[in-house]
Amino acid sequence: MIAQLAVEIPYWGQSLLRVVGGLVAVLLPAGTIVYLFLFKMMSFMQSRLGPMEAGPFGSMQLFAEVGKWLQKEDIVPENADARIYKIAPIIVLVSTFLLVVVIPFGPDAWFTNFSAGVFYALAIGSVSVIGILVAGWSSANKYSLLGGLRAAGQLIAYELPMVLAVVGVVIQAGSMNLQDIVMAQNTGEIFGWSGIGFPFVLTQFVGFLIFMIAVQAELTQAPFDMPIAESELVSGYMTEYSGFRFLMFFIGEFATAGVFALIASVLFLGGWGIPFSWFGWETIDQVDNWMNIAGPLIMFTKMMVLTGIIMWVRFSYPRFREDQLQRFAWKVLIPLSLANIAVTAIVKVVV
Amino acid sequence: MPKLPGLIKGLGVTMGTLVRTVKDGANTVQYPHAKESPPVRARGVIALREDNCTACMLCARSCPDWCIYIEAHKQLAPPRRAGGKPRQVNHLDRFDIDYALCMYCGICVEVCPFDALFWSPEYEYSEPRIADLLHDKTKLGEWMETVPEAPALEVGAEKKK
Amino acid sequence: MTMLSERQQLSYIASQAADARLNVELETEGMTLNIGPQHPATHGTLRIIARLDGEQVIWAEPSAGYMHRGYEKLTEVRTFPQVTSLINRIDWLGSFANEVPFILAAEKLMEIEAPPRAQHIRTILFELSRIANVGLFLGDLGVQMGAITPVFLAFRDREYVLNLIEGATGGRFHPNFDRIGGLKDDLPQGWIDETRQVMKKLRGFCDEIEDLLFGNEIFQSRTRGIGVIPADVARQYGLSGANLRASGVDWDLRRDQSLPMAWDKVDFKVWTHPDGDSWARCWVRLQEVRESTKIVDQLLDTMPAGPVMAKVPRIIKVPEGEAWVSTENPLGEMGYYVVSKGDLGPFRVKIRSASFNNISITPWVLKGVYVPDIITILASLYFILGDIDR
Amino acid sequence: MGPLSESTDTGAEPTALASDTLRESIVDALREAIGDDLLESHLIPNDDLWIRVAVSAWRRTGEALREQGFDYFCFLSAIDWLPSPFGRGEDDPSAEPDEAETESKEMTQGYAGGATRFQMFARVTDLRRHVGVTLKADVDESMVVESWIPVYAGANWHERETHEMFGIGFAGHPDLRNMYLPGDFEGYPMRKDFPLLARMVKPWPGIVDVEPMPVDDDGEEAESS
Repeated sequence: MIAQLAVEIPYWGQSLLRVVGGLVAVLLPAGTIVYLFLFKMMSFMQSRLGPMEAGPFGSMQLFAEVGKWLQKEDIVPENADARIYKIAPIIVLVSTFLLVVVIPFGPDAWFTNFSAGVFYALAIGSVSVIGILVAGWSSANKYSLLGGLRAAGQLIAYELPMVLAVVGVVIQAGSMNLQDIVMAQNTGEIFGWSGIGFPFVLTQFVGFLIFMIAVQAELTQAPFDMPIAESELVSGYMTEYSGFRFLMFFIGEFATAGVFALIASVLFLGGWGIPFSWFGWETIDQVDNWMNIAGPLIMFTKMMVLTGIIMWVRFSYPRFREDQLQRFAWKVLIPLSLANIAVTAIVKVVV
Repeated sequence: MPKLPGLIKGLGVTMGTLVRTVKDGANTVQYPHAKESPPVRARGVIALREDNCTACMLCARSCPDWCIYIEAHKQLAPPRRAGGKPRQVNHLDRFDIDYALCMYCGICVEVCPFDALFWSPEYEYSEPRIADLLHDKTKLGEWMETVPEAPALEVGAEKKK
Repeated sequence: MTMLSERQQLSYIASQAADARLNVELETEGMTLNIGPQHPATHGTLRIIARLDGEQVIWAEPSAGYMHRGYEKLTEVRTFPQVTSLINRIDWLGSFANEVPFILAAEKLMEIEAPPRAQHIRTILFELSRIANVGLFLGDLGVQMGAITPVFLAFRDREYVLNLIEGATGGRFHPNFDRIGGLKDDLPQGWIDETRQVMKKLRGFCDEIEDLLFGNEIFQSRTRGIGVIPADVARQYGLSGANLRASGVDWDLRRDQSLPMAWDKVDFKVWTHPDGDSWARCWVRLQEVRESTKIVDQLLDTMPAGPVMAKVPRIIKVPEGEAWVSTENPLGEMGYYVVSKGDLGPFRVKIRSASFNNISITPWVLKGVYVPDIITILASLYFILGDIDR
Repeated sequence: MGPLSESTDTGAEPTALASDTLRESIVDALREAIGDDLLESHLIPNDDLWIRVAVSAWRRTGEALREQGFDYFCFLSAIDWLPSPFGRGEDDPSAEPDEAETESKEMTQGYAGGATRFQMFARVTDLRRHVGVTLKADVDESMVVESWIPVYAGANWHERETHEMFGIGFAGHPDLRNMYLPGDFEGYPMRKDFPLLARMVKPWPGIVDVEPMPVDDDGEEAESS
């Protein structure tokens, strides 16, 4: 994104821009998700209005909440492993920031352009497990411990179907670079017709479903929220956290939801692009500069749709039991995604 | 017709509620701005008509929580008819109801033989200090304004004597 | 115990094995988990001490008493009319239903009977409090399993019922409307029509909950085959209400005893379920709410005219004697054993509350289940803390 | 999910409500089973049945009744027949003690008689014949009764509660811990001679508190009113 700008920006300026961009890319979706879905959609689904007092239609509620959390005391339990206890939420939040790094938002609007971007994203996505596990362990609370262990078991079980679901996309696109995957979808054509490009959700629908289920589990949203499980484990690994450390977990939860939705939209819905045939573009160099502005907005829209679905499911379903979830992951999702890979590979070779 | 999976139906219910809330408004009331009006019979707060009270102590005696405190002294009131003898009446010195103790059973209102106690549906009298929940006879008297008329009865009810 | 289900046997074996591992082989420490007294799933202050091996319960023991208010003792220092305002608060979600058996017992001792119209209204309010109570259970069930929406729907629709109860009695939660010999007052005008409409809404609510929760495959997989209580165990522990009927025992005090109430004048079905698991208990309750709305509708159609109060002396002294009256309350069989010595107040009142017996089975039924199942089983047994501790 | 039924009806026909002949036959059958340990029975027509048994036969009675179909355990508790020395705590100290009340302060037992201050009472029900029976037994000085747990497992908590509230021991009960009260609580709250402090710490507000009219100064009194 920097190279295209008319003015030459020194390195520190570029870094600053990246940091600000990263903060915006993580916090803006998180805030919007919390307000739009957690505050408003959930309330409306339950026949109530949600926060209405702070700002017009309660839109400033989130800032009030953040202010409240920042004021609260940062409590560390007496028997807790204090240093690790304090680091844990940072690990969770940092993993979210690291995740956003590889996501392309436009033809030139990216933070880094890894050639193995998919690989990196999936690897970093599981770093938060460590944060959650140590949070559960170091809290010196039995509920937290159970929650942390559940989270570890669950997140590991769902890494695999997620990775396998993505493999189908990678095979089809022929690249692990996210930018290439976006290009492949937007320049592709369906039986010679390129009106809507070729979003992989059409051919990889099974993969998409599995990916979304795995994301749901990865984010510990209902019906896979056993690590938190308010009614059983009293918020699981977060039980003992308060103040701004709780806030970090909270932001982490919803920011990660947004980031995973971004990844899903990149992998399956054509990412920042709109079908290039509309404008007669064929390669990435031909794409107009304004897509660097429009691209993030398009991404944002797609992300909102996907997180909307994630939240909708969350507000409607009861939760599984831990063993049922493991069974579901290992007996249903993994075989299914393996079959998906096989079919994709065969079709790829044959066609 | 094939049965829809329950998972889809569940999503339908929540989405249906969302649409209904957007269209018809929520079922909740935004409390300080809008208020629900409680039914006429609602037992909110007890009002006292001081003139009717004879300090007969029936309410205080029948209160299960012992939350009514009455003190009175005897004095002479002007005669009912001109030229009659002055009557001796109990003049109320103190009539307190401790709402921190009261359990809103309504027995006192019921036993009162002189129609001095009434239920009012008023409910907004919470206090930051528990001691302020002790309402004295002036405060109880002020509630009289909020006492509604008794509602008409349903078909088939026996007329009140 | 006889007649263990397969699952019970398996989990028993597993718990034995866990014990053995604990003690001999690996010397892994089991973990004692205190669920409660402050815990979102115990809606109140029930504490459950569970010995865990991993997530499996080796044994569990509920510890009640955090809310003991000593009602049996308190009734001894109160007069008969004062007692009703106390016992309202035993099962606070279905409070009108608490008053009825006590008043019936007192009436039995005094050998008076409420006029037909009073019996009718009593039965209607009784069923309304059942709907208010069990309706909330249906929503709460979801929250115990992580579904947050049903509970709001339940609160929404329970509000209509509470408004009805408040409109008639003046008290949302603690009506204190029953009097020895009848009722405090007649219904206000327009109440019957309103009730009909609310019953329609409530049936809609039942359908909604069925779609949202009962039809959900996740919910079914969480409840089916979990916490199975065979019929003879259920009887031994004195389980009652829907818990008993879900074990296949066809027993409903509304139908199976003669009381001066209006249930014998209506046509209703007593739902039972042969499985005895959590699902069965929840399902039976759902059907019961539907059945209750129908009972109320029928009673509204046949409301007799007349007084609502029999002739009773102004100062109530109950003659010497003993009486036992129990009714099919929302939570199960609730009964009062009233001993009177001819005084203003009762000499001794034994309160047989449903939840006390229903929860006493938990050490038996929780053995070998997983931690999340503790919550679902407790939720499906359905208790109100005030009803356990009294 | 497994092969579980969708719903349903056990299809049992509602049986007729219990009659007095049935209740009489229950007494006879029980007398056959436990013999002379059945001390007394009391029947109120179309209402209920009380049976008092010897305390030594407490468990045998349970077993016998269970065999006869009374397998639904309703409740178990005790009663203290001592008249309360405290009353309702609503006494006017200035008032004269009521003649009738002091006279009635004699211990009388209820239905089916009895001789001791403490009596056990329990209720079991036959769900098929739709009849219940209230059992009673005098508790002797040893204050120990056989536990019903082997007969009705549900008696466990009820016996704990009874132990806690009345101080009656149960032989064979595995765990007579307190249910409600702290472990080191002294006294048995449901006994009649256990005072209810809430009614003692505060004077009854129902005591008539009307100052008499000052008699000595009539003129002034009239003026003020």
